[in-house]
Amino acid sequence: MSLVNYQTREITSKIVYYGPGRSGKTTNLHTIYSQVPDDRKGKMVSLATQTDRTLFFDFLPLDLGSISGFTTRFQLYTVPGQVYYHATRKLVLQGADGVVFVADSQARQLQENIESFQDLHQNLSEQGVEPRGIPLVLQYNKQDLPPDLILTTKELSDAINFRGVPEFPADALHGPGVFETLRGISELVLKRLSAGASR
Amino acid sequence: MIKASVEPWIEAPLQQFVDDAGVVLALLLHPSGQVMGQYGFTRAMDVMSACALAAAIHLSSSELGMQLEGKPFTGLHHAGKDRQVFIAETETRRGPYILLTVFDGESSLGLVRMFFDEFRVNLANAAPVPVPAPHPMLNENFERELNRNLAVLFGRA
Amino acid sequence: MPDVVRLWSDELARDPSSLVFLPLAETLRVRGQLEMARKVALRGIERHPTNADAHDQLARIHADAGAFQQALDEWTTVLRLVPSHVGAIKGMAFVRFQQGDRDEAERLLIAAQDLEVGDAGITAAITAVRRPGASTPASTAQVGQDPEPGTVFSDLLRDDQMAILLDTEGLVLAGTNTGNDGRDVAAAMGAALSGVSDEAHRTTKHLQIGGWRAIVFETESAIVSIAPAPADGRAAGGVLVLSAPPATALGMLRRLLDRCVERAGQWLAGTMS
Amino acid sequence: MSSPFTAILDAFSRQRGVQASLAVSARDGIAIESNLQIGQDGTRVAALAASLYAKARKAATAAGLGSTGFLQLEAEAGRLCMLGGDDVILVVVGDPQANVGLIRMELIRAAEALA
Repeated sequence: MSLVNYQTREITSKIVYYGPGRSGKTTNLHTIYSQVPDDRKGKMVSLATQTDRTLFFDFLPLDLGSISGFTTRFQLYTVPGQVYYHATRKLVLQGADGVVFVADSQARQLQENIESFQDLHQNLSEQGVEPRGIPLVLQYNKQDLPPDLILTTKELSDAINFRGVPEFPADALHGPGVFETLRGISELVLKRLSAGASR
Repeated sequence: MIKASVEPWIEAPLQQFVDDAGVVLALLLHPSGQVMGQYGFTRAMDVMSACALAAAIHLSSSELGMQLEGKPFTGLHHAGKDRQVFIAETETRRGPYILLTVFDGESSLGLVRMFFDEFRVNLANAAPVPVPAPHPMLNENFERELNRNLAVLFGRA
Repeated sequence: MPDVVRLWSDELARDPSSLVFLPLAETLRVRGQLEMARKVALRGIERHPTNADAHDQLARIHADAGAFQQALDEWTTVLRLVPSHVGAIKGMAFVRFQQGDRDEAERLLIAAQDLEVGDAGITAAITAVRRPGASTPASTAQVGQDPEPGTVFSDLLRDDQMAILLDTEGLVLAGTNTGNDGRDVAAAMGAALSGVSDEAHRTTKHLQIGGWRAIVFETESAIVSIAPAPADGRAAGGVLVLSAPPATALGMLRRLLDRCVERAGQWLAGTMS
Repeated sequence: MSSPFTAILDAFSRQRGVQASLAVSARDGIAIESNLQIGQDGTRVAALAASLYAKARKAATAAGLGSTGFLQLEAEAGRLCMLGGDDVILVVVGDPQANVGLIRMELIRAAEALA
């Protein structure tokens, strides 16, 4: 549910980074946080366990500046990836305007990726959201790992991207692909908002 | 100090609550964590963080209530040394909203609860029948503007 | 005390629809900055054309500036919006009195008294207009100049009793209060105690027990009693504070409070003999 | 089950013109125990009375008058009388005809008993 304030001409949208545990969702936010100047971001809030695994969510408010005369802000959330945080994932997903699915490119994580993607679809459906309607992009993270450990973009695409949504190879830890992913989801969310298809 | 609301009908009940209860901060948010109206914050970014956390606290305490009592807890009070926080849900024909308010020794939990009860009624009465919101007309070049803004944001311009 | 004019001006700049223009215009009026007060009130009316208090505010500014016909026009608008607006009726009475039309002034004051029974200020004003040869005060800002503000309550009080009249911002209008060291502590006491009246107002409003008449509280070193100030003129929204030694009988203190309020009304109306 | 306040509040309720008597948490403004006639809203009385008393205490301290004891708020259609300390405030709601002198004496006696 993007909020549009016509009085002050502001748009605020919620984007959720979703994916299996340790796929790099929080790393995406950290990388964004480290690259954006202070006056364009809020405090990054991380509700994490002692071992730094996301317990509830990470949250980063981001000011994208003026677009078509609207001050545009994005609220970036991550969900906890571990399977047992199912209820929390559902809560964080509520009211999302767009989803970035962060897949772990390691070959041995393929099954977790598929299950998490199915979990996303199920949670959206349970919230009355048509999974095929919501803006979604895929990020294949950890592409910097040795080739023998990871699947290629093509292989991952064949396994997960049956909807044919925009997809981005990435190395979230070092930066490549993070910006492109955010740009991809931003475009889809704003395009949908402009077309009036927002819930 | 920012006093703002996303929709005009929220302003009067929220302002009245702030005036009556004498609270320091007040924030009305959608359960998804989006700010609907606020009083007392100075930075839009702080508002968003507060909303995200308030929504999370509310949702998780609701869930906890479901697990312990079979029904959601509807209000939460946290007493700090100098400041106290009260979070509670209120229903309107536009759907549920959450009020987060922070108060100090100038007010009290009793006053906040009492005026929250009035706020619920005032907000419900003020809420217009939902109509499909007009969508913002982004111009044809919005993608170019977005790309330029993001490039500036990431130091790539 | 912070400069309220600057605070309110900033607030108005941030939120042009704020009702803060009302106290801002009033403060400017009291300070004699009538042109600025008029502009603020007019801008407020543009945004809140059906707000009776905004028109009342503008009327008082006109009256202070001697623009009596414009003041009457504004107060007529107020009464169209809120027929029982006592402030407007009293204001019109003031203007009629200024214009020498004592009969009309008295008629209006009696109408105001019917709406606000027991208002000492109105009673005092009626007495004033009925008095043969009563001089007309030159403006609402100039009433109550005589006697010296510090001595307004002197003849009512014993040496160990003190009374002060405070305006809506807690500033002392009349009376003195001397501390143990002989210094006048009225201003400090006024600033500290005036907030209690806001609390009293809120309490009676939300308990629906009518307007508040008095607060009396006992402290270690004094019994303090507070009553609403007469509702017209500079003291509107302010309070009268009376303090007496701890042993004072509450009933006696209460009656003395009433007499001080009545005296304040006379002083504000410029009718103290 | 009776608390330390039960007998005290009962005694107030027997007085002519008394419509409610409450023991209120001074910090929270929430009623600990109350004795209310029909139509009296204990939640409101507790919140507002505690706030008024707190304000008066602060003002008295700021004005250099020391600690605060009995307080009465007189309104057109009723009156509130109260007395308390850091933890508990005893509040009595009376109609305009209630005998304030008696209520005051009873409040002072009750506060001493609780102390």
